[in-house]
Amino acid sequence: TQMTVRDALNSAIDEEIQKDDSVFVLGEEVAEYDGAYKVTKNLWKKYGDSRVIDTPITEMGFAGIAVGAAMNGLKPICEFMTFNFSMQAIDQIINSAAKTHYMSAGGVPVPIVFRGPNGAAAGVGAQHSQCFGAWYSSCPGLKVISPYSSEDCKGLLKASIRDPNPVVFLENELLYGTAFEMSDEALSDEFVLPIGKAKIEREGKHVSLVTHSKYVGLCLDAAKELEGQGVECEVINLRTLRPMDTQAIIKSVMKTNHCITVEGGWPQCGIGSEICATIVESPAFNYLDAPILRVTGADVPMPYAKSLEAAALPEIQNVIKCVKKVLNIP
Amino acid sequence: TQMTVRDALNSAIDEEIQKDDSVFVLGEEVAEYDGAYKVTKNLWKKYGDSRVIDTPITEMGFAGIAVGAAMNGLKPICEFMTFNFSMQAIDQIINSAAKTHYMSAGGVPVPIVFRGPNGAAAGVGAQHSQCFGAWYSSCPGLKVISPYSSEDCKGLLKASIRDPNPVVFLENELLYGTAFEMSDEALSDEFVLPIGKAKIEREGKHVSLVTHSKYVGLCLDAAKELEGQGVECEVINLRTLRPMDTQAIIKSVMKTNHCITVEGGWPQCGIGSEICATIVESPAFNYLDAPILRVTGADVPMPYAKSLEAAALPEIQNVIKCVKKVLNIP
Amino acid sequence: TAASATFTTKDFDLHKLDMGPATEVSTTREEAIQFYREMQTIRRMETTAGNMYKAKQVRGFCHLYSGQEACCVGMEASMTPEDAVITAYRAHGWSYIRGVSILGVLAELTGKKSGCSMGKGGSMHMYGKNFYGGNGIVGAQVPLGAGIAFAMKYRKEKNICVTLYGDGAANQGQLFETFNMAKLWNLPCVFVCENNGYGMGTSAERASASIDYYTRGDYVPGIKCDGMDVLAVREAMKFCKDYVLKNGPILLEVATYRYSGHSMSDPGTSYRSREEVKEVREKKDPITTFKEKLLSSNLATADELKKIDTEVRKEVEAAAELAKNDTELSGDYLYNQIYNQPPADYIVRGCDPMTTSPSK
Amino acid sequence: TAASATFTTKDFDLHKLDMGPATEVSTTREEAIQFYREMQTIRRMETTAGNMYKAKQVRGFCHLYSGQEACCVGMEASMTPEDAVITAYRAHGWSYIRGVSILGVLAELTGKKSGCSMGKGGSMHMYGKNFYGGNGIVGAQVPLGAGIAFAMKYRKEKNICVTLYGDGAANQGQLFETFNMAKLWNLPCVFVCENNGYGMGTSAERASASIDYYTRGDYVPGIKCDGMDVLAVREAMKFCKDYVLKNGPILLEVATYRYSGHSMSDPGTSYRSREEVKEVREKKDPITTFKEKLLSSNLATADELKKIDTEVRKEVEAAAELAKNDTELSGDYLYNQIYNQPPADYIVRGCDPMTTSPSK
Ligand SMILES: Cc1ncc(C[n+]2csc(CCOP(=O)(O)OP(=O)(O)O)c2C)c(N)n1
Ligand SMILES: Cc1ncc(C[n+]2csc(CCOP(=O)(O)OP(=O)(O)O)c2C)c(N)n1
Ligand SMILES: [Mg+2]
Ligand SMILES: [Mg+2]
Repeated sequence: TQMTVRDALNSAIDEEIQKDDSVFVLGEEVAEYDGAYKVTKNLWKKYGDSRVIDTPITEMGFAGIAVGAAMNGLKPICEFMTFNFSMQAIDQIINSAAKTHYMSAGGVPVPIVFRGPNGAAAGVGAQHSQCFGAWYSSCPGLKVISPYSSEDCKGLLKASIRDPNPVVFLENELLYGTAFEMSDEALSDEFVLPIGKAKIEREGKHVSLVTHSKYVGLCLDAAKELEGQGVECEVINLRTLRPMDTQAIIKSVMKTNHCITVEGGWPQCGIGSEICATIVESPAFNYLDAPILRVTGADVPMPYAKSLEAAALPEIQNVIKCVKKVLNIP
Repeated sequence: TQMTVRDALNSAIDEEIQKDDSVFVLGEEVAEYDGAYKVTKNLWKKYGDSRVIDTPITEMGFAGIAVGAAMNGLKPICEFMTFNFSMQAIDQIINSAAKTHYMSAGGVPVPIVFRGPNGAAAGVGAQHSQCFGAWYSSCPGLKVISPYSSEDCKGLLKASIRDPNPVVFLENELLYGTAFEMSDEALSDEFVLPIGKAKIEREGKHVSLVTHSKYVGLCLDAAKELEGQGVECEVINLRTLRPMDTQAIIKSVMKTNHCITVEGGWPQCGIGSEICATIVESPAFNYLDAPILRVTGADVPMPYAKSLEAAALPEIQNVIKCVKKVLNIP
Repeated sequence: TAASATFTTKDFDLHKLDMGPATEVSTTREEAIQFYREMQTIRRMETTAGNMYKAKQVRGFCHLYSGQEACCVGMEASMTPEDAVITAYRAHGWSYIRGVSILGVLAELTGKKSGCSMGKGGSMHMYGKNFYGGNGIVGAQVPLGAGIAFAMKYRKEKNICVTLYGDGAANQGQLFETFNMAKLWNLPCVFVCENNGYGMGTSAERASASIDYYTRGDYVPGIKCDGMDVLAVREAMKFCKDYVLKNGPILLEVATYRYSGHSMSDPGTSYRSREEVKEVREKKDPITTFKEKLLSSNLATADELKKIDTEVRKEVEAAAELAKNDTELSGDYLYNQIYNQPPADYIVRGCDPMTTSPSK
Repeated sequence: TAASATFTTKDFDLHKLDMGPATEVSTTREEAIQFYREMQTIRRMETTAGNMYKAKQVRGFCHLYSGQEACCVGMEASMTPEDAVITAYRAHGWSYIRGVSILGVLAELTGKKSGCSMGKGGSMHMYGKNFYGGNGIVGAQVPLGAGIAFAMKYRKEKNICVTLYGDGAANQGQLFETFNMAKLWNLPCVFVCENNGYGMGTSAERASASIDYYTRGDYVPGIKCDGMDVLAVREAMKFCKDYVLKNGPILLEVATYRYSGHSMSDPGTSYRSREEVKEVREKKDPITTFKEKLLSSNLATADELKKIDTEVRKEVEAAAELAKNDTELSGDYLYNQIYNQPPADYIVRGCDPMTTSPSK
């Protein structure tokens, strides 16, 4: 069966609301409007005001209310219309959600999911295109998910809602309408995927492409193109950014001896930087036959104009160029 | 002459207020109370209400007001009592200050300095001990400074105030009372240091210790201890985190063939990760005789108790252990 | 035709004020015709922008100002070019009235070189002289506006900053932080709530525990005025400017309406009835009602107004054509303007380590 | 001695309420003695904490509650253990009154194992049953408190959350965002402004354009009460609990005073006069004034109270001794409790790549 990312997310929320009385959704336009990007479509009609709640445009306030509700035993799913707006609430996410279990020596758990679209969409300019993968994943106490496919989205969102910790769940608007194959297993309402485990999307022996979110698709496309030139790429879909599945990365690099990281966020202190440092500190360092190269968003605020925007985001050519460089293919 | 970091910062602000009518300070307790950590001591008495301004405890609001004032031609110095509270204002720093010059195609410059203590102090717990070096330095449009000594502080804060861009200036509370030697040049009210240039604090040929802020001192101490064992460390004080002086790092590593990064922030997507990735992508990669290792804050929220806190922050032994490891010294 | 005429506006609601703006308002033929032309230009520009969007010449967000024209036109009439304005992402009308050309607006929407931000900003990020944008983050422009006013007061200029936000934004915490400091420091700031009844798909009363936005500054005095009546808006802003220069901040709520959906992806029909929109269009439209006033008072003739309509249409069409065919900047331009006066050796990284560029 | 007595409190100021709490308040001998003991215990505990700080047994921040005892004691008296409380960093008194032992407080301050957060939290981060801390970020606890109340309402429990903040915090934007949602959703939340006159070194009127904190919820009704009178506070909270369970949020301002500096590094004398502090201590002290009431009404004898004082002193001294000599957790304990139910294979990185630990 084919299912869009949007529907996969929707069914994950639907099933968990159905299953667990303490699960509810809140956020701007999530109820009567069916969600700005329709991820919560029909849920308000189905479950009503008590489970699907429209909030005013006050991120700091409603994120804090959601965290308080989690402290008192509920399991909120807090939608940010986009993660750009989570900056207004980031103190509540970091200081109230992520740190409280530790500060209270385990006394106050905070089971909550913050979710919404992250990173660049199309033509929305500098303030609406930021990737928060690196920031959130730097913070202990949080779990951070960055899914790619419909299966990822369903299995990991359900796991996140069930997780007894604060989870930041970074979706990608540009994928909402994309349909992916769903296994029968994935269609079940008991389907969950393990948080903290990467997925080898494609096996290969020449180079490891380590990536997350939408850029998994880019890497798969690049891999296909490179296949024609005799290069077999191994594509690793990180799925979880914290805790990161470093073993999967290390194992792959020890096999391929080459690594390229691919992400949409800014380069400095990004996910690619972290992967590079992790590999270098690991046994895989001695297996490297070439430097690890980072494909990232350009180091600029996102411009609006189409051609500038395109140049500010990774394209297949960036990946291919890097692969060829490390494999010494002219 | 000896001067404390606090006095160096104070004189930088004092001289720039004196020199330029458009410079003013605002923040909580900066005026009548002389600053929570006394960095703005006497300035309100000297310059009065119009230049040194106490604000209510409303970071998002006053940071936004400061940015607006900068857009309209003033040069605000916006103090956060600590950078932990800048999280409440981070949207204004990133979305209003850092991105506007670009979004307006150069039409609206934002000359502002955000300053205050960053990172762990002593015994202040998880919410008051975060290092924001990695987050801010990831964002194009900002300049990010993390000074160590009194000369750094004076020269770089003056440069920051004069800079026609938004600057995040990350001080360290634990250094405020530390006295450093000041050259005659540094005592002059025309002393500025270049933003974007690292300083070799100590030359050495066996290993490069790349670090910033308080941890420059730790590295110098470690270097001293290692000297006795025949190891010559080169200590690089980054001074600026964005734009980072990658050339200085690369040059040093090509000389020493070994590198350790040292910082107080969390490991994941930290400054150390960035330095590692930068080196690996550079010509210095082929000069590496051992993996680059990161010394960082532990990957935990900061605990309060003394011994736990100590274990959560880099100590000389962490640096020495890493140096010995990469140099293969038993 | 008459040289001038006097009208009576609806009553103004007042909060912590003994006296409000005059309800007897007069205008000259010249001014009235200018208002008409400006409102028509904005309406036509927005309609065109919407069409260009549908033709895929505009990307991303596109928040149209249609229905709200009397707000910006009326306020601008009581300001000088040295006064400042900052608003949210619904910025086209304000950009135009603040001096950005129609081409400057439309070419920004098409992402072209003649755009007022050269295509870097897009729909939400337009700027001009003493016009500070365009801000995509709901509420964020409000402290910025107070800061702009702060700088005016700091330099002892006798100007004001008009700081606009929507009914949805009116609940944002940073507004209340800003009201407090603006009052403590007596900043020459007019906070304007453009209440168009909805924040995206949420009606004012579903988002706000109090929809008396003009009272929500608490200790900041407030006025509510009919935002569909350009003369009432002009008069209210005249009062406000005078007030803030003497007393510090004031809050002005202008009751208005948006005809289109929130942005282009919103049909704007699920959370309000078509009848509601239709009724406003028929009975309260700022342009139609003003036109009727002009005709009934003999300030202008039907032919004159028709001529203006034609001129405006041509002007906007010409600008749209240029905006469509203008060059889009590309290449190295991506890397410029990150910093103001960047260091000479500043090299920017592109999407891979081999792609780098100097930056201007 | 008398079994009970009745007193008249100062008038309550009301905002958007027709009726307020009763000003005729009575108490039993038993309750009165309990209040006295609780207030004395907190006072003694805080004095001891201050001394331990000076003896360098406590690190970092240490915000004492001395002067404010009647607030937490009076409010707790009108609540049940199933009601919840959340406050800011000035949390020792509240921790105690919510059931944390004196040792639990003092050992947290010394960073030891018997601390209520086992030394991980410190002065600002103490927690207990239905007591959600202790929060170091000014204002952040306010939405959290509304969220706690939200969960109560969601589960249809008939309980309330008392959400405290200071006069300095009262300007924070997130409070206003929270008031709005609390009112829209009728959350059973009592927002309490403990107005002690200062936020660090800034007096209320220098920080707030309106110091009528009980009115600053605008559409949220408010009460102001004498926070130095434990019976007035008890009565006010009784009214508030009843009100919010029926009507949704209310705002209670308690006028109080802090004797010490803001935290230990602040002598607390640069921004207010010694006379001011002295006068409050002499004329309005919550313990002394209550003691006088007990004696004059014959609810207790001087000897009885003296005996309580001695018992309290001993109890606190014993706890302090234990807190000083208790073990400090170290080693692997650093790595535990990052996650609730961490994955079995979760390994935490220490300060270098060779230092790692499993996590429980
Ligand atoms: C902080 C933030 N949250 C959410 C959004 C998404 N958003 C954009 S406009 C809008 C509605 C704002 O409504 P209102 O303030 O009434 O302005 P109007 O669109 O009616 O002009 C929302 C929710 C945003 N841009 N910024
Ligand atoms: C967001 C934030 N800004 C600043 C601080 C520093 N700070 C801690 S307490 C305080 C004063 C708060 O005063 P008030 O709310 O009146 O509470 P009180 O200390 O009087 O109990 C300040 C400025 C902080 N902890 N958090
Ligand atoms: Mg609106
Ligand atoms: Mg106070």
